Amino acid sequence: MKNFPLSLPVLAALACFGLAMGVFVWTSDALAYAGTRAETCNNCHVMHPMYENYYHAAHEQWAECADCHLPHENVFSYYFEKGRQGMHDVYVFSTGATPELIRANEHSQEIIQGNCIRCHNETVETVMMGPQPYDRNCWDCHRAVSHGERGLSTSPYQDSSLYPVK
Amino acid sequence: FMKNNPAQERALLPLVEIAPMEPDSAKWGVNFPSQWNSLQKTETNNIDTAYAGSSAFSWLERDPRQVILFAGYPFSKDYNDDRGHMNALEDVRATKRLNLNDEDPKRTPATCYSCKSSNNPGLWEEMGMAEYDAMSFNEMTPNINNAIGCSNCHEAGTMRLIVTNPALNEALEAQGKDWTTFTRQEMRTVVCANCHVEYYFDGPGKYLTFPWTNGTRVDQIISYYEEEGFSDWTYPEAGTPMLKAQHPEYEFFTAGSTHYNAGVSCADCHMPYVRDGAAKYSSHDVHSPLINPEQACGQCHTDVNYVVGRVATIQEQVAVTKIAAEDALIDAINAIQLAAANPNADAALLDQARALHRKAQFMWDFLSAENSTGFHNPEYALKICAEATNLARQAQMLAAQSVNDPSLLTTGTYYTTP
Amino acid sequence: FMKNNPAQERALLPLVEIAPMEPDSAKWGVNFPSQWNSLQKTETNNIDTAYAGSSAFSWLERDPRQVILFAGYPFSKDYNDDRGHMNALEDVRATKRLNLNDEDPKRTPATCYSCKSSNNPGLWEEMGMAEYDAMSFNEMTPNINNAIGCSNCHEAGTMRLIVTNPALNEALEAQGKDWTTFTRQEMRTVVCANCHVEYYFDGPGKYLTFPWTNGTRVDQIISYYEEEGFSDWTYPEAGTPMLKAQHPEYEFFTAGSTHYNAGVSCADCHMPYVRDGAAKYSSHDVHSPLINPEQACGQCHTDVNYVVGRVATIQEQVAVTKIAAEDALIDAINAIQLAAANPNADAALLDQARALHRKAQFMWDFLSAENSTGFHNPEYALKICAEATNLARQAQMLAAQSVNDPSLLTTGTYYTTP
Ligand code: HEC
Ligand code: HEC
Ligand code: HEC
Ligand code: HEC
Ligand code: HEC
Ligand code: HEC
Ligand code: HEC
Ligand code: HEC
Ligand code: HEC
Ligand code: HEC
Ligand code: HEC
Ligand code: HEC
Ligand code: HEC
Ligand code: HEC
Ligand SMILES: [Ca+2]
Ligand SMILES: [Ca+2]
Repeated sequence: MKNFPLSLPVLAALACFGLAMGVFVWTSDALAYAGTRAETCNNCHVMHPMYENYYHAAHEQWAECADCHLPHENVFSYYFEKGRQGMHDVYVFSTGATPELIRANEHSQEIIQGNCIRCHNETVETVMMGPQPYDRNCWDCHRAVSHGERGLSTSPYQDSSLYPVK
Repeated sequence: FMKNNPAQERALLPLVEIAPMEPDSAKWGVNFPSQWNSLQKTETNNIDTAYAGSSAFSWLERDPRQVILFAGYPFSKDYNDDRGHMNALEDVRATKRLNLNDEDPKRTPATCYSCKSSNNPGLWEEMGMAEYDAMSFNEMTPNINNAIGCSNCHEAGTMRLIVTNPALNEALEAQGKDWTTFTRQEMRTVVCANCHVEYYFDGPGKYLTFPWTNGTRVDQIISYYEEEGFSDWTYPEAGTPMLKAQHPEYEFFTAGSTHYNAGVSCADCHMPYVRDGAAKYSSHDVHSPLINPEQACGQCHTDVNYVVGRVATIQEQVAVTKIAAEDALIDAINAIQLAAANPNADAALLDQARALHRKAQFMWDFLSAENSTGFHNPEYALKICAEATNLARQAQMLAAQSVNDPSLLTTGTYYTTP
Repeated sequence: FMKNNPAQERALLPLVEIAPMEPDSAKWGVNFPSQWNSLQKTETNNIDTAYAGSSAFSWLERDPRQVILFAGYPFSKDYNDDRGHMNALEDVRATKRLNLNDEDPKRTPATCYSCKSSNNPGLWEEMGMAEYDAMSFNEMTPNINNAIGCSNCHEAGTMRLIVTNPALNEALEAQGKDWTTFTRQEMRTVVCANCHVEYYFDGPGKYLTFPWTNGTRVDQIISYYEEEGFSDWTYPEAGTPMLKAQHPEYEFFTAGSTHYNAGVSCADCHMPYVRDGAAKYSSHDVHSPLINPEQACGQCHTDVNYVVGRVATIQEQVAVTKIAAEDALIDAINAIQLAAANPNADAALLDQARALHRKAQFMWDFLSAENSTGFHNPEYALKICAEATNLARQAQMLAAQSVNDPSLLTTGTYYTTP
């Protein structure tokens, strides 16, 4: 392969595709998915309970979803994981295979744990005791920290002011 | 609740208007197909769990001690596990506990339909509960053609949860409670108390009554029955005036259980929200939550395997302790029977023995007839069981004293007598 | 744990180097002032809770039934509630349970110091536990000059949690367990099992032994003692070979409790993290979590009032059921004593009565000596209690049968005898 044959039809096709993508991205606000706003995650209504509970919990003013749910070692792992997770979420959502209970898998638990420590390093330095493996999650104790009183409630009456429980 | 909560406004206007107390659930189902579809599933459910589930397995076969414990009472003939709501009518008509001889003063009254049909709210409204209850089961049968349905729990039109059973209304009133002021979350428990409660038939009119005047704890219910001088039957050859307990889920659960104190309701576990495409609705397919723990428990507990494991641990311990109480009761019954057969028995001591037998067996039954094998309130279950065993042993001892014969003290009679 | 976990690296280098098994906690405290300061607080704590707390109130005064239950054994002379770790030495030296007459074959052995001092790890290393235990309490006293401290739980240098008591190591080995492979979270419970466990002194060398070969459930421990033919004392006038249970918190908590199954450790509740400026550290001020429930329960349970209320509900039910078991035991003891005094008693039946008395009382004691009034494992507590009561009543019945005398069946003797 010495000369890359850029024929006109190919170029035109690429241009059209680029334009189509551009329009798609512009009209659908898809670029938002490259950002970090919590509201973006909430675009999916299946994320709504998490959003509601997050919004009413302690971190609303400090952290976005991505601050906890994406790795922050470097920019590559950040965007790689963002792409991977995003594709997964979209795939599952659009194929209608959304499970009854959405739960963080082990891989994302590791990511979240890393982020807790990233922000709270100073606080937990003494008890983390350096690189010693920490065999439980921060939210085993701080059960309310991310998504409300009892872990993640997906039942509407518990997170909606429309339905006061008592 | 009624007073505090406005009728819900719905995005979709109802397709059809539903008459007040409409007995036919299919009509309501036009407006609410998800709820109606899920309710219909209760008819064919038959998955079993370790200690319960939806098949009508026989308790008398599973635990033959109960044949002895209920001797002389219809429950010794036929006692099955409960099935889904849509089977209520079929099952009440099929049970061998019925006495359909209308000439017999012990004929089964219409009252037995009280918790089995969506026709009831309309009938009670029409004729009043006293009149309803005074009829015989046979006489009532033609009026009853729907199993449990929407009208047992909901007000047509507003769809609010309501107390439909006059006996519940009266029992709450007797305690100075007004259910129309309850919160929505409270109603999600109280609506089950229309039926899942201990009851008795008061007087010759067989008036449906919940024995709650002194409170809903087991000792308060016993004290109520003492005051009323009520008994369900007399134990053959022992002469004990017995009490039968029936499905006191409500009384059990609300007696300071972990979940009740935490504000959890019956509907949270037995009618969890499920998804139908985008919308959520309460599953009306009511059954053991162990069949769908992801939905029933997972909304609150992130580790579903863990909580299901806990249920097993709790139920195992309760089941073992319950059997020990039954063995003690059977020993006591044998002793009392022997003493009663002895003409020289000290009547006062023997009566004391009977009083303890009555109390012990009601306590055991309160726990046993409660359908969660203790899970609804584990500490209460075990505490009651400990007390029932203690009292049963004391009953046995009193029987032996009444005839001055220590040979009545044999234990483990269930295993040794043929 | 040791095998899986690298030694800790710390941001701050230690200020001083600590000798292995250093008994003086103050020296460790130079490096870790927060931990040391909080440990020292255990010396002066004296807030009480409904059923426990940090004052040394007398159980024998609070519940005089126990004077009867421990008759003939030193526990009937002096038995107080436990206090904080820094008092261990003072309290073991002050108790009237000691027998300091070295000529007496029943003299108190050095083994009683095993769980009271940070000198032990060094002494055991130096002389071996067999030699340590063979000495008398008196003889050991000069070697012991520190209460419980860092060296009882930590490895100097790395600060890792370790098993320091050879008896625990041996008991785990007997079950085929290797603590060095445990996770950190497991160690946060196991480190308490150095002391908060049932134990006995094996043979004339008074060798400290945990009776776990068959397992750590109460029936497995009883079966172990049966096999060993061990007994702590003989009940006066009844002749029952008795067993005394002591603080089996570890066995109790790990027997499938809610919290243990959920992966919660002793340290989570009794040594919650507290803040020192920005950083947090484990509070070494170990006491009842009801004194600081905000910290002890609040991170996991956001509604602290609710969980504290639950503890009260659970403890109340356990306390009542426990007293009922004690009453049954006292009735049994009276009956056995009367039967034993009767020369015509059927020896076989009487021995059966004693066997049940032995078992029933150990079960009750297992729950009673466990210091949480059931909270560590409510269902287990109540199940054991129910069984103890049942067995005690059966013991009484057998005693009556052995002399063919129903007058031994009197109940409530605790209330009627002077
Ligand atoms: C403060 C950190 C934090 C923030 C901010 C945060 N989360 Fe989470 N998230 C967590 C933790 C912790 C878990 C629990 C993981 C587990 O249970 O193993 C979790 C779990 C989840 C889960 C899986 C549910 C489950 O039970 O495992 C979803 C979905 C989720 N988060 C979405 C979101 C969304 C959407 C946002 C923003 C609106 C968000 N999170 C913000 C910490 C956070
Ligand atoms: C297109 C709709 C959609 C959007 C937008 C969305 N999610 Fe999800 N998410 C889903 C679905 C569907 C699942 C269930 C996937 C599964 O369980 O396999 C899910 C699962 C998850 C989980 C649990 C599974 C895991 O990976 O651990 C987390 C955490 C999560 N989402 C976080 C987020 C965050 C953070 C955002 C915003 C950056 C977000 N989601 C945006 C649909 C979406
Ligand atoms: C983006 C940074 C960031 C991440 C990631 C993060 N936090 Fe925080 N967190 C904060 C800040 C900022 C505060 C408020 C200031 C403070 O108290 O330190 C806070 C507050 C808290 C508090 C005190 C408030 C409360 O609810 O009691 C806890 C506990 C806590 N975080 C735990 C966690 C845990 C557990 C995680 C991981 C699941 C986590 N944090 C992830 C930044 C973060
Ligand atoms: C915290 C969850 C929870 C709550 C709240 C609850 N239950 Fe249950 N219920 C269970 C569990 C778990 C079982 C045991 C099922 C089994 O053994 O298969 C059960 C069993 C039952 C059964 C027997 C089911 C069968 O399969 O036969 C009935 C009837 C019942 N409950 C009614 C009620 C009523 C009425 C209330 C309210 C007064 C209530 N429950 C509250 C969890 C709950
Ligand atoms: C109108 C009376 C009535 C009401 C109201 C009622 N039940 Fe029932 N329930 C019954 C009867 C009767 C049965 C047994 C039917 C049978 O065995 O045929 C039953 C059976 C059950 C079963 C056993 C199902 C199975 O598959 O084993 C559960 C669980 C149950 N009910 C829970 C509830 C709960 C929760 C509520 C309130 C939301 C409730 N019930 C309200 C009368 C009622
Ligand atoms: C206060 C309401 C109420 C009344 C009155 C009532 N039941 Fe029920 N019945 C229930 C409930 C709730 C269940 C499901 C729980 C259970 O089986 O323990 C049930 C279950 C049953 C079952 C199915 C399970 C079994 O026991 O075999 C039969 C049959 C039955 N009832 C017959 C009767 C008869 C006969 C009468 C009259 C003597 C009667 N019921 C009166 C509420 C009631
Ligand atoms: C055993 C009692 C019972 C029966 C029978 C019953 N319901 Fe319900 N229903 C409930 C409870 C409990 C709720 C939850 C109400 C709440 O959360 O306020 C509910 C909720 C509803 C709702 C509100 C939306 C939702 O799903 O939460 C509708 C609509 C409804 N039921 C329709 C029906 C229809 C139609 C029928 C008959 C086909 C029916 N119900 C039979 C107990 C019952
Ligand atoms: C609406 C919320 C909710 C639902 C639904 C729920 N629980 Fe719970 N559960 C709680 C709360 C609150 C507690 C109290 C402990 C706490 O605060 O963490 C609890 C405690 C428990 C405990 C510990 C109590 C004990 O005695 O060991 C178990 C086990 C448990 N739940 C099992 C279940 C099971 C099984 C189900 C489903 C059948 C269920 N729960 C449904 C809220 C709920
Ligand atoms: C889930 C929390 C929790 C766990 C885990 C726990 N405890 Fe406790 N503990 C309590 C509570 C609550 C009490 C009751 C305190 C009271 O009555 O004042 C208690 C009481 C005690 C007491 C008596 C305290 C006193 O004031 O005298 C001791 C000793 C004790 N626990 C040791 C242990 C040991 C050892 C373990 C592990 C094997 C353990 N605990 C695990 C909560 C816990
Ligand atoms: C070296 C032996 C030893 C170890 C290890 C040990 N304890 Fe203790 N503990 C004792 C003794 C001895 C006492 C009673 C001291 C007294 O009464 O003077 C005690 C008392 C207590 C008390 C009662 C305090 C009070 O104020 O009433 C609690 C709670 C307790 N320990 C919990 C724990 C926990 C949790 C652990 C593990 C993290 C632990 N202990 C480890 C020996 C030990
Ligand atoms: C296996 C460890 C262990 C051994 C061996 C041991 N103890 Fe203890 N001791 C404890 C623990 C743990 C406590 C705190 C829990 C309690 O009091 O129940 C305690 C508490 C005490 C107390 C304070 C509470 C009370 O009972 O008045 C005294 C005094 C005491 N022990 C004396 C002794 C004597 C005397 C011996 C020898 C016969 C002995 N101990 C052997 C672990 C042990
Ligand atoms: C009764 C047992 C016990 C005693 C005595 C004890 N510790 Fe600890 N210590 C623990 C436990 C349990 C932990 C929690 C370890 C973990 O989470 O891995 C701990 C943790 C620590 C840590 C790690 C940081 C932290 O706060 O969690 C340090 C440092 C420490 N202890 C120092 C000391 C010093 C210094 C002493 C003596 C003054 C001492 N300990 C006495 C049981 C004990
Ligand atoms: C064993 C239970 C436990 C675990 C695991 C745990 N924490 Fe905590 N944490 C606590 C307790 C208890 C406090 C409260 C200290 C206080 O308020 O005095 C706390 C306090 C904090 C605070 C300060 C909160 C405030 O109000 O300012 C932060 C931040 C925090 N933890 C983060 C974490 C992180 C990050 C992890 C995981 C590395 C973690 N925790 C793991 C129990 C735990
Ligand atoms: C490290 C986390 C953690 C700590 C610390 C903790 N708990 Fe829990 N607790 C749990 C978990 C997990 C459950 C099981 C139910 C659930 O999943 O919510 C539970 C259940 C309970 C229950 C319901 C069990 C029952 O039998 O009713 C009570 C009550 C309770 N805890 C009280 C306490 C009290 C009191 C404390 C403090 C002394 C405490 N807990 C400390 C995690 C914890
Ligand atoms: Ca059933
Ligand atoms: Ca104490």
